[in-house]
Amino acid sequence: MRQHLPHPENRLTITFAAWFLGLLALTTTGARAEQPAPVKIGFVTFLTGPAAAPFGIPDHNAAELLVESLNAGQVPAPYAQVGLGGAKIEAKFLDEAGSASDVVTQFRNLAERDHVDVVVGYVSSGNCLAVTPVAEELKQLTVLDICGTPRVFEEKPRHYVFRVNPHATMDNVSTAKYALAKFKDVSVYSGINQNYAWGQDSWRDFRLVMKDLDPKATVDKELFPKLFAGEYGAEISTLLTSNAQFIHSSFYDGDLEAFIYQAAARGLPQRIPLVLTTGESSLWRLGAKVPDGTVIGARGPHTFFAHESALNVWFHKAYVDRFKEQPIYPAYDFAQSLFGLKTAWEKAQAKKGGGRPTTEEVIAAFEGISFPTPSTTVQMALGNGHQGISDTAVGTYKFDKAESRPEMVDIVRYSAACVNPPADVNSIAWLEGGMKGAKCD
Amino acid sequence: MLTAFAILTDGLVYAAYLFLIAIGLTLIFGVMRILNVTHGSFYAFGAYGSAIAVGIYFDRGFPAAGGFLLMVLVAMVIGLVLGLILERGLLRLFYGKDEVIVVLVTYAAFLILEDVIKLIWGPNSYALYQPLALAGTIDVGSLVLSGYDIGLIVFASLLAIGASFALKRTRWGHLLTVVIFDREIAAALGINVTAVYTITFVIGAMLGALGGAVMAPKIAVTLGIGVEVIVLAFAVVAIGGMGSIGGALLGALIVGECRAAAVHLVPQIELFVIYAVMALVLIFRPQGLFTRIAPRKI
Amino acid sequence: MSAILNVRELEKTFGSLIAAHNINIAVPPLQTVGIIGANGAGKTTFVNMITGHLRPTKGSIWFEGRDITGRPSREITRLGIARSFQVPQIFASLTVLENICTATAIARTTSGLIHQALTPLHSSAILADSDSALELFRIAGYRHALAATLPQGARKLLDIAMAIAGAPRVVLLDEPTSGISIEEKFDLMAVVIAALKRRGITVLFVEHDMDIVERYADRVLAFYDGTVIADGPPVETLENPRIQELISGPKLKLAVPNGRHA
Amino acid sequence: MTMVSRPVLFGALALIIVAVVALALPSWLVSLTTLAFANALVVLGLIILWRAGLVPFGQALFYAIGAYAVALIDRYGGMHDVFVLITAAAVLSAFAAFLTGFLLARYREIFFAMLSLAMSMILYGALVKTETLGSTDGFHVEAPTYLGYAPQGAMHLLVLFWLVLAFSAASALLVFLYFRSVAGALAVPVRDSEIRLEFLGVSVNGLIHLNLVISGTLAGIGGAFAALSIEHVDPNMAYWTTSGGFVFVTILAGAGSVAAAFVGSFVFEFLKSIAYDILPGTWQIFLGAVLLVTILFLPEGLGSLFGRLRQRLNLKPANVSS
Repeated sequence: MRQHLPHPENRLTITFAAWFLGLLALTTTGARAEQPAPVKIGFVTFLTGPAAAPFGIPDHNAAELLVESLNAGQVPAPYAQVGLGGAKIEAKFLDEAGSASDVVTQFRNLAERDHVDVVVGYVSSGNCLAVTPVAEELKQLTVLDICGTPRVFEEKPRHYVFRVNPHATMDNVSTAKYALAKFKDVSVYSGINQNYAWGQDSWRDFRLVMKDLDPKATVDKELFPKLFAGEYGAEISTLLTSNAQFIHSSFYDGDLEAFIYQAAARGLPQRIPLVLTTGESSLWRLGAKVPDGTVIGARGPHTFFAHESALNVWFHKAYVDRFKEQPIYPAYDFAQSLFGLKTAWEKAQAKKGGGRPTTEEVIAAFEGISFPTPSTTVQMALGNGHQGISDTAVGTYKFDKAESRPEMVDIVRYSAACVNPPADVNSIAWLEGGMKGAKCD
Repeated sequence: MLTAFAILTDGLVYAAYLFLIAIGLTLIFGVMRILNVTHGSFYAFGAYGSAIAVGIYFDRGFPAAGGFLLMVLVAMVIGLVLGLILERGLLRLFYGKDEVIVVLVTYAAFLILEDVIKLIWGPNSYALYQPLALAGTIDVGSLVLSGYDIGLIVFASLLAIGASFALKRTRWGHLLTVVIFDREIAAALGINVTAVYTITFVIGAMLGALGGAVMAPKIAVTLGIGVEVIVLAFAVVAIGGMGSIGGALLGALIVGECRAAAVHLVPQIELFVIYAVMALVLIFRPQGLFTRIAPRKI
Repeated sequence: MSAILNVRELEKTFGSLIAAHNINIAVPPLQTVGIIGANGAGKTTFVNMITGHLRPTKGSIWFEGRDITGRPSREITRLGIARSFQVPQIFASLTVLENICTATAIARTTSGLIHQALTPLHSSAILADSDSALELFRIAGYRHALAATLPQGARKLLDIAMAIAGAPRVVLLDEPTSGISIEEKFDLMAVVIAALKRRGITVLFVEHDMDIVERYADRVLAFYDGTVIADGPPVETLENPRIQELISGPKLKLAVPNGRHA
Repeated sequence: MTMVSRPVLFGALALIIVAVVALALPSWLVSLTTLAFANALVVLGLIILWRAGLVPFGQALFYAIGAYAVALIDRYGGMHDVFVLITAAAVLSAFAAFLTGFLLARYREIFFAMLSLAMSMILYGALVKTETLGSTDGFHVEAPTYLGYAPQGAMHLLVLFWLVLAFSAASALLVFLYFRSVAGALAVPVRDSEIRLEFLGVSVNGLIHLNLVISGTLAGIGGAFAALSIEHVDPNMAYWTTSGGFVFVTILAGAGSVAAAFVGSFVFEFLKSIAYDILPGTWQIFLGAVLLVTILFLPEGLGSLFGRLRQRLNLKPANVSS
């Protein structure tokens, strides 16, 4: 586990390795002798607390891996160029744990004490909402990473803030569509979601979509256990006594696993199938505990759902080789964020015919671009080109006993235009309005 | 009818959990007047320890019964080590200081231990799934109860009985009761209060770790599980009456049943039902339900 | 009638226990009343009821012609009845001067908290009053000592000095000499009684030491089992064989140093 | 007289220096200090209670009320003037403290702590439940105007900082004077003997109620400034860990002096940002260690340090210039 901790000495070795390989690459390719100044990037994610395991660590691993590989120019096309446009990436990691005031203070320090060129990160929607206005105030180029709330770009247009990863709306649109297709003529369903913004929003979105697509379906039980409650006996009894045809949940990691253990032990998922909008992140640890037939989403076409590509093969292999564990969607999310930034940076650089692009030039290049990622292709379509959308996929879980590894069957893909609101529409309004303008095929 | 039964059993299961995390806290408070925040760390260490040790044990395919014993054993060892280190190495330095200062000391220790956990076991989460499967289930109508949960209830009850027996019937228990009643008198009677403190703290630590150890099979053992436990245990202890084992039991039952009822009937209030109960109890019986205020001597 | 303190059919019961029963007393101004009785005879209960610490179950208490039955102690204090305690109630973490200054300052800001919040603690007037109080009780020597470090005698004196900072007309002393060695007792009482006489305060004091009572009391109330069984001049009251049997015991017993309440 | 005027003089001097120096400071440090001083107001309130032997584990209740008052009026009330916002926050938190005071003032020691904890957690639960306010995500607080003047960019940080500084100075002075008033001086006696106070004619519960209202108001103002400084509010501001943080800083600062609250709060924020910077994965060890060391070697808190300094200055006034 130790290498997960960004101890100073580790960061040192990483940078040394990077330099060495970088120089090697340069001499072999016989590129220009003098080094362009490195690009300083501040990476913020959960390094401590309950959110570290599910998000922070895969996030941080992907960052470590990609920064090192990019600096060494080892990433396959179209990202073969060293660092960002030939300039090495100099990474600085910060913990996202703490109150909003801590997070905002740390953001200011990154921008003005450490003078980073870009800030990439943030898992918690609350933190994304908190730093965005500060980023605008400080004119600090910022790429939000995992947080899902649509509010960031729907409350007002942003100039300095981007989010490559699609927001949470499409997760529930796609899973709802999938559930309706899978469980024929659904009339009753229940939901259990964590009692905080993420869980509340997920459940609201899911219900709105259900209302649009299956007006006769009614909600039986809707439960909101405390975040990180750990003990779900009462909730499981309630659900056991429910006559729902399936149970929606946006639980993740710790809470999801605790819920699955306790529910499975009491035969709940065997009786009523679960629809887990972000279940993918826990499958590798849960293995056979998750009963076959559970509906799984991954907040985008990641891991099981990723499109085949050289980039994906490389990323998956490099990650597993290095960390001896499977990359889960937060790792893919981070890769998308960084590749988006790299694309924009290098586009801007090319546009001005070489030389380091200014923040404004990067922003101009970033807006509206589309680019390949290990999982799929992302299009910066929403929020005046600041919010990415992509297709997504949902599947049904099946544990391969022979290989003793999780696998996904009956995968259904949904095009970006089908599960995301049109550019100028607020996502809740879109759901309430019956998802007008959705282009499904 | 079924719902009523469900509420009852769920309440009991939750109460068992609450009692397990509260008993150590209330014991330490009763004897040492320390509101011990590191109790959360004991819980976490117990959970990690049992998740790993017992996990390995079951992976080796050893007999099930031994696994459950191992849980308790792990808790004992962790409690012993952590308890001794903290009491002898740290708290000892702060005896006689303001109660709140000592709370802050344990808070500081808790912060440190949070990261120590991370340094020892890393940031990834662990799972101990075998016991739940081994314990099987009991069907009551459409309601399926986990054998492990029933086990928890029994275990907690035994612990409660054992504790009250130990306090009322054993010599050691009498010593404790004296110390709880009045430290000065205890010292005057020639009781070695320092020793009593050390032993009490270690036992409290063991109980805290035990709570974590037996909960480990039900939860994903991950960073920060201690934080949740602290306030929950505080609430239970405050409701029951600081420093009273019976109080902890009563508090656990009340909170457990209230929460279960809330989840089944009005899920909206589940989030703060515990604190509402706590506030009400404190308002009408500030000393908690089980303890009597010592009459003011003038 | 001219009694400053008037108690009628006072009764106090705790559940089935009768702590005070049918107590009738009238205390004229400037009298010094000694209250005797074995432990649990109801002396402190009586004091607590007069000073509002306990609510009587029945009966009434009149002070300067005003019915003060069941009023809260702070109100009764403001009206002019002060008290000291068997265990001195002083502010241990302040110096003696600060103790007396606090008491004086409170006495000078009777119109309540807001007034007290707007009045600075340290004023020359308060200091002057405090100093004279310390002189009066002969503890000026301890002026800057922490109250916690005071010997028992000085504690008792400080307790009483603070009690009368508000210039009361009546003061009740609960065992002023308890925990004081025989030798010191008389000096202490001498100081106290002199000071209180000087301030023109009516005194009721609870006391186990019959010599003290005999020396300083103008009148003796003998409590037994919650009721007053004797009320009269010290000498004859203490000679009364029934009193000796029930309370004081035969004279010679008094020679035995430090009493049963040590 | 000198015992009052000298600290006040030092305070005023320090104030002016800080206000001027701010012009030269990088803006991250300015905003860090703004936040630190906002929290220092809460700590100041805790010191008032601390002197009477009371430690609330739920002071975040008033902190959050102040913060949400500002945020809500700013967002839905259509009023953006900083003085309106702060006044509203102060009044509301004072009122909340007045109401809860009727209960809290009756309790002491751990029961007081736990009851205040319960109350703050109930507010937390309520805020988490209000999805219209973004639940745990909270929401953005627009930059306020200052009597019609709307500063831009870095200037807006400075102006807010100066305002916080002014409020801090005013509160510090008032609390300083309060400590020297009769009522203020009664805090320590409350700890020593409530009985004696009652029998001197003082209503101890009334006194504690007054202290609760004062500290609650300070916490509300602190929360209001914190909201304006981080431009965001969320229910976490009412969570028990937030209250714990304030107690943490109070210990660090020490109840010894008024200025301690501000120095302590600044040191805490600064240490924290250093800890985050150099030990991203293990900053809690650092904070925990700092707290332990403080309690162990500075039981009276940082305040005691410059208490000694002040003595030295009094001994050798020549040092003042150096």
